[in-house]
Amino acid sequence: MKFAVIVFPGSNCDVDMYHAVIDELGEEAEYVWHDETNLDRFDAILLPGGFSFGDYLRTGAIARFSPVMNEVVKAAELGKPVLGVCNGFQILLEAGLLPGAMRRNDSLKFICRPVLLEVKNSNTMFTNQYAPGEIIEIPIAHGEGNYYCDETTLAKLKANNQIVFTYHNENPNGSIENIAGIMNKQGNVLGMMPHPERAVANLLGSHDGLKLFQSIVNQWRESHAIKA
Amino acid sequence: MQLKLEPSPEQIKAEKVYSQMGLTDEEFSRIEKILGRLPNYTEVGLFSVMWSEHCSYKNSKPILKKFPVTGPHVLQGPGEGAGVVDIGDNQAVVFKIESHNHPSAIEPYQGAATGVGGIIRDVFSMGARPIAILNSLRFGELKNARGKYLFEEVVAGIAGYGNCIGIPTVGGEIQFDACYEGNPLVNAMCVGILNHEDIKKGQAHGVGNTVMYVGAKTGRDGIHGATFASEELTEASEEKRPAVQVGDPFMEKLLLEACLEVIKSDALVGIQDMGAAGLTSSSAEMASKAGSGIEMNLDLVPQRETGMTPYEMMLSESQERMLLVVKNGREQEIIDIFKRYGLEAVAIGRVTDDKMLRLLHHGEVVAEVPADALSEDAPVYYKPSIEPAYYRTFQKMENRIPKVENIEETLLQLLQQPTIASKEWVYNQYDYMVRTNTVVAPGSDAAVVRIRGTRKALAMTTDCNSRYIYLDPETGGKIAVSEAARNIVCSGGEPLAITDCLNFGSPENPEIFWQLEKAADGISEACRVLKTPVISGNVSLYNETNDTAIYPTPVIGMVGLIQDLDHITTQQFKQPGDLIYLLGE
Amino acid sequence: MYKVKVYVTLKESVLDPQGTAVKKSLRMMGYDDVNDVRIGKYMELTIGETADQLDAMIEEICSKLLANPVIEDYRYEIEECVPQ
Amino acid sequence: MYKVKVYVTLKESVLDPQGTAVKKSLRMMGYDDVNDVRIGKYMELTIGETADQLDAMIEEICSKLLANPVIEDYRYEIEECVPQ
Ligand SMILES: Nc1ncnc2c1ncn2[C@@H]1O[C@H](COP(=O)(O)OP(=O)(O)O)[C@@H](O)[C@H]1O
Repeated sequence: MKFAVIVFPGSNCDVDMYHAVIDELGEEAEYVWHDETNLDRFDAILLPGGFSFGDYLRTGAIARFSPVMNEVVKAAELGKPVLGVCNGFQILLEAGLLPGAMRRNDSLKFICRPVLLEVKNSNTMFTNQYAPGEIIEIPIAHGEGNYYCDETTLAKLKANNQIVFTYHNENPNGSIENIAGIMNKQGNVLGMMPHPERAVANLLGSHDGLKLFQSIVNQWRESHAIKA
Repeated sequence: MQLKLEPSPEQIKAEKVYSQMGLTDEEFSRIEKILGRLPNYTEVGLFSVMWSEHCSYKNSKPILKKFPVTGPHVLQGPGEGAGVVDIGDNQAVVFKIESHNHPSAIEPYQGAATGVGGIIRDVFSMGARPIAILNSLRFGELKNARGKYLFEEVVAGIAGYGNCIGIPTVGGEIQFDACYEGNPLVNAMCVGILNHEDIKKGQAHGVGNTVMYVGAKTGRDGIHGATFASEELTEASEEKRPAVQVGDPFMEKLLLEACLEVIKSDALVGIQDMGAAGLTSSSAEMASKAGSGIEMNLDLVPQRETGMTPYEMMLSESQERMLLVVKNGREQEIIDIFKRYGLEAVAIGRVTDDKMLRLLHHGEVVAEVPADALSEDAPVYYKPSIEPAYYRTFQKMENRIPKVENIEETLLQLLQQPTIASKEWVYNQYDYMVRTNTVVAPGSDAAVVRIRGTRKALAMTTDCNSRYIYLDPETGGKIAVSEAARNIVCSGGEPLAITDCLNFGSPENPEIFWQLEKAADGISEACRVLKTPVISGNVSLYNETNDTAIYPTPVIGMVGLIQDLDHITTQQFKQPGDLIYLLGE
Repeated sequence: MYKVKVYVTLKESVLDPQGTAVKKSLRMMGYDDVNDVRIGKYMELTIGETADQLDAMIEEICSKLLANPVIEDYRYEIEECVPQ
Repeated sequence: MYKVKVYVTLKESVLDPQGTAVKKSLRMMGYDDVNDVRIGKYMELTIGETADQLDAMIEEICSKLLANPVIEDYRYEIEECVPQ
C-alpha cells in the first residue's frame, strides 16, 4: 500500500509520518510537495502536523489554498483514506472536508504530553484494529486544538457516529464534548489532534498509534481482496 | 540624501560621535592608524559593532585561552558557528549555546524566540541538521507581576519558535534568584548532526566567487544590537534599545531546509549566518578567516524599508538571513534550490584578493576597511582582577551543617522552591517529541535523542549552580561541569565535550573579572580531567542592573554519546521492591 | 490606491478564551469595571488600481481567507488614499 | 456603559511575518493588486460606570497590558452606549 505524505511549507511532522509508515508499518510512503497536482499513484493520503505557512493568520488557513489540496479533495471523493493529524486536521477543517473549526487551547498555552483517548467508533477504516471503547495513550502537541462546531453540526456528528476519538478523563484543550478526532460522513476522511505517528514504538513511550495505520492497511487489503 | 545627515569624519572625531557607539578614544585612534585616515560614519559603525565585546570577545579572549579545546574526537573547536565532535560511523555531533539576555529583558517573547532562532542558524550553517534545542534560564523570584510576566513570556517565546520550526526542545534548567530580577538570563543551545563530508565553514575562499544573500529582507531592526548586548542595562536602555527584532520561525524553517539542500551542492564554498552585527560580521569574518577580501554592492541587498543607509544595512540585525559564498558561474543552481522553498538568493558581491571589506552604494565606495582589522585583529584587553572581599569572608567561615528538625516538613519546603519544583509547567509547552527521536523526554537527568538508523543516541544537558560559583568560582566551575557529566553518565552516555555560556557582570569591575577568571580555571580543570574539551561557547558580560551584578553564571551544555539504545537509563524509580543505593560521598 | 481596514471578530456565540484571560488579568490589576473583553484581528490591506469590483473582491478575500465563517464575523472599510 | 475599541498594530519598522505570509498567499490566489498587508489586533472592552478618568484608565490598560510599546502602537475609540 502506498501512502502520500503531503509536505506544506512549514510542515514539520512529515518525517514522523513517513517513518511511522516505512519503519514501523512496513508499507510504502513518499513525500509530496504542496504544489503537486496528481495523487493518482497513492492509495492513502496523510496530512502531517506542523505549522504550514507558519500558521500565521489561522492554523491551516493558507495551506488549504495549496495546489495539492484540489487533489486531496479528489482523493477524498474517490473514497481513498485521508488522514489529517494536528495541523493536518486543521487544514481539513479549513478546506471544508470536515465540519467545524479550531480555536486556541483554553489555557492559551501550547500543550505537549501524552493523553488518554477513548476510541468512540472502532468501526471505521481508521480504527478497525481497536476494541470498541478501547483506551489508548497517544501524545498531543498543539496550541490550537480546541475543537468547535455549532449545535446542529454536533448533533449530526453524533447521529452519524462521526466522533472517532474523545479525550479520556480530562479535556486538555477545551474542545466541545472532549472531541479529539472526527471523520466525514462517508467515513474516509479522519482529522485528529493527537499524533498517532508519535506512538508507534515502545521506544517512543507508546505504540498505541500503530493500530490506526494498521487499520487503514487492513481495510485496504480486504477491499482489494474483494475486488480481486 | 540620507548620507548628508550623517556626521562628517571630522565631526565624528571632534564631537566624539564614536563614543556613543561604544568606542573609546584609544580605539578610535587605533582605527585612524589602521586606515591612515579618518573613518566615515559607516566605517565607525563597522568598527564599533565588530569591536564590541559581543563580537570581538575583547575582554574575554584571555579567559577563553584557558579552556582545553582539542581532543582526538574534536573535528572543529571554537571559532566557527558551532563546534563539531566525531561520534563514529562517519557521523558527528554539532552544538553550541548562546545568550539572548538583553533582548529578553526588554521584550521577553521575541527576545527568547530570536535567541532560539539564532542558535539554530549557527548549527545548520555548519551543514548540520538540528535535532534538539535546550535552554538555561534565570529569573528573579516569582514575587511580582513583572517577574511572572518575564518568566511566562520567555517560556512562550522559546516554545513559539522551537515548536513552529519543528525542532524538539528536550531539556534545560531554570533557577530563580533575586540577583536576576532586573537582568534575566536566556541561554539557548542547539544540537545537530551531520556526516563528516558535509561540514561547512564560514569562509570566503576563491577570488572571483560570488557572495550571495538569502532569507528575510533587511530592515531597521536591531541596529547596534551587538553594542547594546555589551552594555549594562539601565533605565536609559529602554530609550536606547534597538528596535526589537521579531522572529519569523516559518521563514527560518524554509531557510533551514533550503540550506541543508544547498550544502550538498559542491557549488557552495562557504556559509555563515547573519547573527549579531548582521552583514558586517558575516562578511568581515568570512573574508578574514579565508585571508581574502569581499566587495559588496549594497544596492542589491534585499530591503524591507525604503531609504536605508549603508550604515543601517550593515548594522541591522534582522533575523533569518544567511550569507553564502558560491562558485563563480554556479549561482543559478543555488538560486533554483532556494526558489523551490519560495526564497530568493541574491548575488550582492564577490570575493577579492585584497583583504579589504569594500562596500558600494549608489555607485560610490562608502566603506573600505581591512577585513582582518574588523575581525581577527580587534583589540584585546587584559583587565585587572582582584579577589573580592566577600570571598575572603566566606572562606574564613566555618562549614555550617544545617540542623533539620522535621525532615518531612523541610523536604516539602524544599520541593516548593520554584528552583527545585517540577518544571513540567514549562516543558509541557515545548514540543519535545517532534521528529520522533526523543527517547528520554524532559524530566530525567539528561534528555536522550536517538540517531535514527543506528543503535546510537545522544544524551544532552545544561547545568550551572550559580550560587556555588558565587561562593567559590573555581570550585563552582568544576561543580558545574561535573554535574553535567553526572547527568550524562546517569543517562547511559559517555561525555563527549561541552559548550559554555559565560554570563557575568561587567568586566570593568576587577572583582567580577576575578570571578570570570576563576570560574574559567575551574571549568578548564574539570574539562581536562573528564576529557570533555570546550568546542564552542558564548560570552555575555555586563549583566548588571543599577550596578548590581548577577551571580556569575557560566552555563555548561554537555553532550554525551550512548553507544547502544539498551544502555539508556532514566531517573525514575521503576518498581516497588527495587533496592536503592547511594554512590559517592 | 485604497486602504482597506478589515475587522475580524469571533462570533458572539463562540467562547473567546483570550478575551476571558485578558479580562481576568485586568480584574487582577484592579480594573473592576471591565465587564467584557473580546479579542479579534485588525488588518490593513493596501490595494492598487482595481477600482471596479473592489467591494466584491474584498468580500471574497475576507470570506475565503481572512476570516473563518464558522467561528468568525468580519466587516471592512474601504478608504481611497492619494499617494504622496 | 462604554464600549472601547482598541487597535493594536505593529510599529512601522517592525517585521510582520503574518502580514507578509497573508500577502504572499493572496498573490498566489491571484489578487495581484494587493500591495501590502499588516496584521494587528482589534479588541472590544465593555466598561461599567467609571466615567471619570476613563481616558487615563484606557491609556494605562493599553500601554501596560493590551499592547507592548516596544514593538506595537495602539489607538482607541471610546463610545458611550446605552444599555438596552
Ligand atoms: N527550561 C527548561 N526547558 C526544558 N526542560 C527543562 C527546563 N528546565 C527544566 N527542564 C527539565 O526538567 C528536569 C528537571 O530540571 P531541574 O529541576 O533543573 O533538574 P536538575 O537539577 O536535575 O537539572 C530536567 O529533565 C530538565 O531537562
